Amino acid sequence: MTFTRPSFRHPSQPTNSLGYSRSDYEGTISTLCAGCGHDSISNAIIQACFEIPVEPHKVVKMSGIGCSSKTPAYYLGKSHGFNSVHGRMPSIATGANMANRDLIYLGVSGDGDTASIGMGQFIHVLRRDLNMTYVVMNNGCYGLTKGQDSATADKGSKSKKGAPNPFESIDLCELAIQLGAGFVGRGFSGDKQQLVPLLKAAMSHEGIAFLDVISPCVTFNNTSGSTKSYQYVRDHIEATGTFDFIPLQQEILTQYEEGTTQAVTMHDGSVIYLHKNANSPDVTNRRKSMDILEAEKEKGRLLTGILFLDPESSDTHEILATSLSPLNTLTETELCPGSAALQKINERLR
Amino acid sequence: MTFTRPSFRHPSQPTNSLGYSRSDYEGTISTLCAGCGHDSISNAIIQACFEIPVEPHKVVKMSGIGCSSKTPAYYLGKSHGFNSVHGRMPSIATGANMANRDLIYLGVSGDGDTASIGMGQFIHVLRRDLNMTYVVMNNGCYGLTKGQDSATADKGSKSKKGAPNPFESIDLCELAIQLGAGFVGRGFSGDKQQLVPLLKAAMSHEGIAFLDVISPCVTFNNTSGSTKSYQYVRDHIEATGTFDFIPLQQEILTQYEEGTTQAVTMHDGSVIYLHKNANSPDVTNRRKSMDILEAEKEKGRLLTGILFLDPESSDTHEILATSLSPLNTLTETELCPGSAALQKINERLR
Amino acid sequence: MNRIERTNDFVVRFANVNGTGSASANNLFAQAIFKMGVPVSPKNIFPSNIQGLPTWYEVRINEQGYLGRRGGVDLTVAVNGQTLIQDYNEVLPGGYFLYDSTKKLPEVCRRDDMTEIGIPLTELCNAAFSDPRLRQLLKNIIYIGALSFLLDIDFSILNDAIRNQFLKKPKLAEPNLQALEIGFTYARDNFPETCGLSVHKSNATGDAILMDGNSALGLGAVYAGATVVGWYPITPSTSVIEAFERYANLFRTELESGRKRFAIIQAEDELAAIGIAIGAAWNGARAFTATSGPGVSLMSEFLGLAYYAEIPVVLMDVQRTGPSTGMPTRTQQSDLLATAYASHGDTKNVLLFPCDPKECFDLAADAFDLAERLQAPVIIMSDLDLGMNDHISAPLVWDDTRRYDRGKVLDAAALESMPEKWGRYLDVDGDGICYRTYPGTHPNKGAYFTRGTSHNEYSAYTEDSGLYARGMQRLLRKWETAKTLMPAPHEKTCNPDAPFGALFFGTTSHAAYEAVDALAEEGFEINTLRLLAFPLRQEVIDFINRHGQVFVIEQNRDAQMRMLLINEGRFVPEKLHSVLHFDGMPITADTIRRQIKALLPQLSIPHGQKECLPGVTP
Amino acid sequence: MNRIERTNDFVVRFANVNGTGSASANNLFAQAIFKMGVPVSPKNIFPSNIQGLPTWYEVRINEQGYLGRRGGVDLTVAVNGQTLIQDYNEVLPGGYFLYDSTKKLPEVCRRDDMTEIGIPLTELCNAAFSDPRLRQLLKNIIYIGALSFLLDIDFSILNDAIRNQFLKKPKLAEPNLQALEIGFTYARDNFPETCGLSVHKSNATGDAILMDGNSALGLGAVYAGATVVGWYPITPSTSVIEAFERYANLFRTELESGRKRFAIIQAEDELAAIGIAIGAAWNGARAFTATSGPGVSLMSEFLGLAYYAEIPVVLMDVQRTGPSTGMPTRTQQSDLLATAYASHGDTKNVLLFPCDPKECFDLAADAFDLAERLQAPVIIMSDLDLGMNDHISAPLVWDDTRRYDRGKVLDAAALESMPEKWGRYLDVDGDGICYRTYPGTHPNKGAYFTRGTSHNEYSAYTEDSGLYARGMQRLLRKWETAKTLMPAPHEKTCNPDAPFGALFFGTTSHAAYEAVDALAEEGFEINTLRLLAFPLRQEVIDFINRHGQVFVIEQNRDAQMRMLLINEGRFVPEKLHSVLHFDGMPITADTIRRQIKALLPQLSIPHGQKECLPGVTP
Ligand SMILES: Cc1ncc(C[n+]2csc(CCOP(=O)(O)OP(=O)(O)O)c2C)c(N)n1
Ligand SMILES: Cc1ncc(C[n+]2csc(CCOP(=O)(O)OP(=O)(O)O)c2C)c(N)n1
Ligand code: SF4
Ligand code: SF4
Ligand SMILES: [Mg+2]
Ligand SMILES: [Mg+2]
Repeated sequence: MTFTRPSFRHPSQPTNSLGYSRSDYEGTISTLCAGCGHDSISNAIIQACFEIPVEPHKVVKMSGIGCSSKTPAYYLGKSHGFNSVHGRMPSIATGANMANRDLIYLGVSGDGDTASIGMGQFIHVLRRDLNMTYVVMNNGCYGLTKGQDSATADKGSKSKKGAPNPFESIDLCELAIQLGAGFVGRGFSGDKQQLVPLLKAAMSHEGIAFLDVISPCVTFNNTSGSTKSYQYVRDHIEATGTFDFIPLQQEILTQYEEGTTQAVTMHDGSVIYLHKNANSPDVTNRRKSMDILEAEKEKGRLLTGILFLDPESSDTHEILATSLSPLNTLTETELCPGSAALQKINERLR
Repeated sequence: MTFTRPSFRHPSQPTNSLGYSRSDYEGTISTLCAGCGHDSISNAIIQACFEIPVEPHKVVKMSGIGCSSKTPAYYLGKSHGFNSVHGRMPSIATGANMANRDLIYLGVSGDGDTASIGMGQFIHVLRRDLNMTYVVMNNGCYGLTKGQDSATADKGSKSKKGAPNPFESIDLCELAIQLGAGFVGRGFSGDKQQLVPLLKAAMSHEGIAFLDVISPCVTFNNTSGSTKSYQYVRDHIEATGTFDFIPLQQEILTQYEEGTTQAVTMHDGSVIYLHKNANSPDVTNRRKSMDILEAEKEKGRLLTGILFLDPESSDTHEILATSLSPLNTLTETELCPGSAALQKINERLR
Repeated sequence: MNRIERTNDFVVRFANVNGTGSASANNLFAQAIFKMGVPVSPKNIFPSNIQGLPTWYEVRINEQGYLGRRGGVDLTVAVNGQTLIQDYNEVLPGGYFLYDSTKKLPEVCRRDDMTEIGIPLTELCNAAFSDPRLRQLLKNIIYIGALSFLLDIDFSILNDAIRNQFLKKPKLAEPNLQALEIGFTYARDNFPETCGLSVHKSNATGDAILMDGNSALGLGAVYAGATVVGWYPITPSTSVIEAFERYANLFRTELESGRKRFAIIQAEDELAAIGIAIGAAWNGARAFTATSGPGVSLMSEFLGLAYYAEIPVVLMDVQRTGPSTGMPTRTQQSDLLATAYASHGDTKNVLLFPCDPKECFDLAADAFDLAERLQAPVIIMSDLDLGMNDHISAPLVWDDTRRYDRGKVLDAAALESMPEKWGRYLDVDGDGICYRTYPGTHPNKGAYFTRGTSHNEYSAYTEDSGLYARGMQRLLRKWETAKTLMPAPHEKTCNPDAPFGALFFGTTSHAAYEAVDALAEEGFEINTLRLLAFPLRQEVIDFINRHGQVFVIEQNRDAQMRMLLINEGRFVPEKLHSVLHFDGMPITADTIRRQIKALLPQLSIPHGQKECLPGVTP
Repeated sequence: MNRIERTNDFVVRFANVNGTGSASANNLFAQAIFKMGVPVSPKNIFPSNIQGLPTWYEVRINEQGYLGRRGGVDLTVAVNGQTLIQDYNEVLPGGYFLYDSTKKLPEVCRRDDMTEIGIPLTELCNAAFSDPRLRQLLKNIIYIGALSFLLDIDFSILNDAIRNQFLKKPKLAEPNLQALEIGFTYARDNFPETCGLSVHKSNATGDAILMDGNSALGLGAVYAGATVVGWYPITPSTSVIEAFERYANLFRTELESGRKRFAIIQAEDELAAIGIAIGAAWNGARAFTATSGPGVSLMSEFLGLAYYAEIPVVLMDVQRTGPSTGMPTRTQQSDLLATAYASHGDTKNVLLFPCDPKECFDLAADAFDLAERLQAPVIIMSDLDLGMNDHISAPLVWDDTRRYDRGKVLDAAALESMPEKWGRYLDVDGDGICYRTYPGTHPNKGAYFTRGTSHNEYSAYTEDSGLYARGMQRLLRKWETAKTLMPAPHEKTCNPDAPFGALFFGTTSHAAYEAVDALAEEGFEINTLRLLAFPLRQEVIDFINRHGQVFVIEQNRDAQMRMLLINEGRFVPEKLHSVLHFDGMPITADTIRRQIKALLPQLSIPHGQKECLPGVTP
């Protein structure tokens, strides 16, 4: 059954190749604090989905619990969403994805939601290489419960609550690379220029694509002592290199010079052009990617951009060799063995 | 109050410097399968505790659920033990340790218990650097529930159940190093020569000491296709280098040649001598340790021995600056502010 | 000595060491009896370890078809040195004790009220076979051979069974057949006329099948069209998933591509397992998980989400002995409260109680229909006894005209043609059940944001007290609807005027029916109701109201079903009398009979009904 | 227009936007009333977000000391544009509506049955102050100043309170004082004789304190000697831990070293949080955790372990509105089943129900004694209303001669002198409570292996049915002992012959007492019992048995307490009548009164007691 494309209710608004305008990717009004980094990420998601472009209703939004996990209400109002329980988004995403491999899965979570209560599910959704984009809106604190340190808070960094955090911080990107995620990137809510293409590239990756997006909490963790504040991130940010993401449908207009640009073709045929300069690390080698992250950390720099990329990665459906038809479309005919088969089973049990 | 040392019920048995014989470190008879690697680890624990030596009743044994987690009943019968619930040993250990910093905490777990259901607790007990020795008896499968693949089963490896494991395996040692554990080692249940000193060194480390001990499950995962079988491990094992562990009380008898031996002094004053040969990697550098692990893996080798060692690490009590007196010894006098203080509080609330 | 002499009505117990291959030999024994047409009920009593500990296999043979545990042993086959003395002492007076006489019985074993049958199993075995691995296995086959003679079991059935078993490796069949023969011959030559127990061919089993409950649950889920499974290994539920996988591989592998029409995810823990099932169910696949005690506790938060966000997830709880890790390889019916009212806050879940493999199959299929119809979690309450033991059962039946009831789901066309704005939680029909949509259905209609937070009828977040309360009240309305959809209880009326009723469910039923029959023979008439579901259908309420006194028979310490009954049915507690058994072994008819008889004298019988009860002085 | 004219008995509601600093201004208001000796009961009604959404602060002022929510608003201070119209409409006829008249009221706001008091807050504020951050805060202070005039609140008290607040930064006090003045002056100049509500000095508060329940719980734990805390942030329980930390830092920092005599671990989740508490309690420290709804669900497996392995852990459950994530910033009493019977298998836990800060303090202290005496989890059931709002309460009292009851613990000397073999689970005293030891106590005595698996009296693993069952029965014996140790309920007898009783607990109590008083004035005499603990003491059973009909008043949908009562007390369900309220707002006296009155006509009064009930026709 086909349906009419959305009518152009805002004739002045530009539309993408699917005929949707940007507002078709918006959600309800945010109830987050004014200036919260999460809102910028929501905007980047809207922009990325508009630009790729995806059909809004083909996206499934999922989240856990937290300020960050509320955001799916603020983008993609035409998509189904699932705001689950704290730290358990990955399992919901796994089930949803198993039920219908044809939709696009976009999960968002917080650093508390992922690095503390959700650590087990996070690691295991990576391990099973679920075909989804997993975004952590990382503010180094528990926003919704009023600012406690999270496990990604840097050692010694100070939130509004005061005392410097005495515990080592967990680098989710490094963890993800080590555990074999095929696409790992880091962005900054304040850098839309980089974030939108990062999101687009992540969403085109088959298998798990993990994005750690530093997202300052203006209410509880934007102090001068915080390493997750706007100021700190702006002062310490460093990119692995710039890149262009060219979706499959799009014509490649620019010619890149050999040697300075590495083209990585994704499963779906889209291409990521990694532009290299003298210092650009190779982001398609796992061991190097991990080491570079560590090296930059030692220098006190926060590395962003695509941190690791393995276009060869698989996904859970391939690993399990499930049917190419979405499982939720199968009916009695395909699923039920019927009474004759049951008779035979009875026979064998007599 | 002092008590008499254990009487020499077995006059023929040699005793250690505390006057205990080896049998004082034994437990009840094992109910594991004959030949199970876990039993060898139990024996190594008995040997290590006898040799260090520790007072048996000063050790607290903890575990989760699984064949591996049953073992605390089979060693150190004079020690208190806590067989908790599946995957949650680290939290029990944390609480117990907080209550009494003066005892020695030895936790054992299985690869299912740690790398699946217990992943969150595992990572967070590392992060808080609890002063304990954490041993995973790693057989790549769920022994007690009859042989399902665990998350440490190598990709492609085959248990008795049949099909090759399609998922990436998790390397707990690499994870531990990345997350900042101060002592990380790997042993093999079949190599007591290496395992006993590893355990001794781990137990002398202040803060978390993690040991991944490959421990074949003879019943479900000792097949020719398994990378956790006796045969496979024997064929692929590689050590970072040999070392001697010299407890504080012990006189240093050997002289080591400069350059070939690196002496690492632990918090408690004991010393680990790392013997180097041409290929020995430096195990006191985190980045290198991680990279070497990856490199050996690429070569198809299983690296054992001390994989990483940071004698400078802290522990949870130091991080929290808790009293040097065990908290469980404090009484009303030290704990209860009394009625006068309460009067003042009342005043302030009027 | 009064030798027990019985045909088709006795209990044999095998005492083995686990991990020695005894299971398949003992299974062969039970199968053979079943194939002779005699009802048989084997119970595997195994330790929570893998190898080297005592394990028992208790087989009740009963032509009348009483399938509950009977209690007491008429013939023990003792091949475990660790428990030899205990096994020796537990044989009933007049019974038989078959042991490996390669080693002499210990001194303390000196009973003269039963018959010892010493067969030198090890000796015979070692003499005939040289491969040590084979020896261990074949020793078990030798005693089966001996039993064949002692109990008159049709030797050809055993022969055929072994041939069948090794159809693909006929070479391996040979030594097994030889071992059978050795046992048979030895017994014939040395113990003629020794054993008063015997099995005679019968057709009491009719067209019944012999199957374990977990296989039936797994198969039921295949027939029900379940496609997504999240699970985590735990005894005794693991084999539900194994069965699902086995049957799904068989029936759901695409011919050409070899691809699977199902996805089984071994999760990292139970929280993830049910999360996976919930995510899939939300996205329009039929999905389930299976677990046992500790897993139920861990799933409780997610069950609350599924209740409140109204997601049709199916959970199979194969109960074991609690609390905590408890006795993982023993049975109990003690997760009723933990499931019925799972999670914090006000929650209520549908429970289904199968009592045999056919019901496992049927209720598994029904569970998915009910869950989708009710948009709510549905929990099948099996237990270790039902799940992991073979049970005689009516054959499985599937009606090929049956269609899955996917409940109130709007497709694109329906959305397109809706005049009003659709609301996920709008109670359009007044039955408390609303219309849902699957993700991706329509480009601009029917999307909503599912949440465990308080929501209005359009699934938008609200903190409005009134809206919240209205939603909670609607869920109560749905609960009322659920009552009407539950499978009906099975009632047996012994005497319509009898003042006594007995209510039970699940695996307690077999022993309960037997006890009630026995009591009837003693003159105590009791009508019975076998409950199949919670919440309670009107028939259940009527049954209890109709009887002056009702025995509630269950396998837990705290009378959990009685609590559910009182709370949901608002009965006078005094009239509900608990018959409880909770030691981890399946309940026996005798336990029930004795407890009821002990209760009877204290019960005041409503006026005018006393005459039904000979010999009872109220 | 009938202007409401009242002294020391009215309700003021502030409508603000959260995150704008209104909380401290509104708090100043409540404090001032309290300092005038007039009982005050503020309720913060806040959204589950951080900034920018509507929040209300409702203050009931009542000289008689009725502290429950009353319902209805006499004076609204409306400074939130988003809810202005709603706020406008909700003022009671005859009431007052103070708003920021910088902007005109919308057209739809045209009531003539109440008094509008327009004060140009923004204008006044902007005129006086230039710092934009300060402006936002001081706008709130301006309306407090205005209220001071309108309600006759002692200006000096407000002045002093502000001075006190800024003791360390007197510079900051200045603009605040100025803002107060501005408001006061404006109201005086423009609205003389406008407001019929007023506060008069009183000494109705006596020596009472004003405190929130969570602070009292935290302080109680400090006094009780708790040293180890595992926790995970969750509203509304987080401030229990914050309070514990604040007080512990104050009282438990070693002078010289600066080291702490406590350890607080912010865990990775609730499973770890309670695991930490259990590990510490097992190792001889007093330990606890605090959580709310979802956390309770997640802790359920570990609670089962603590029940079965008998570990004295204290859990503080500050309940919020369920199910699932529900309404995290609303109150409810709906975790009773989830806690009382937490976890799979047969389990029962002790619950304590504080109703005010003093009881929070006392029961927190008692909880540790009880847990260690009973070697069992003890769960304190508070709720958001009690925990996060300030309440008037009797002052806190500590008896310096009180010694911690550490329960049955054997030290080295005791172990040394024991004649028999010690067994961890031997019921030496017959009360179901056994003797335990801490790790490291003695070189060769008293060690044991704690486990959640079935165990014998010596804590060795067993699968013996009899041993298992015996252990479970002993736990029931312990449960009987627990009943005798529970804090006694509070009974108020209105008329010893009255056929009606009311039973309630926790925060429901204030409204219940008020409702009962009101009903008494109408001639319906109801005796009351305020429950403090589960399991039920004999007094509770007697109370219910003594009354023909008992109203069970609770704040949940499913009548969870009623279920506990019936199950544990075995009462006739018909005599227990539920009065339920579950919309997330604290229950009001009026709700209770109306529900009881609606029930009364249907109740059959036991013969001979009818005369107590004027006007009721049964
Ligand atoms: C099981 C459970 N525990 C605790 C909470 C309370 N809680 C809500 S949000 C949150 C943390 C959020 O932190 P993060 O994930 O970093 O999100 P942020 O608000 O910082 O975006 C917590 C602990 C909960 N809702 N559920
Ligand atoms: C909550 C919970 N889930 C599942 C189980 C069942 N279970 C017992 S042991 C085990 C796995 C053990 O595997 P591992 O930790 O690797 O130990 P091994 O037996 O291999 O030594 C599982 C899943 C349980 N006891 N509790
Ligand atoms: S509290 Fe922090 S994370 Fe939450 S909405 Fe406000 S700024 Fe964002
Ligand atoms: S099953 Fe495997 S892990 Fe368990 S005891 Fe046997 S050999 Fe060891
Ligand atoms: Mg955060
Ligand atoms: Mg294992």
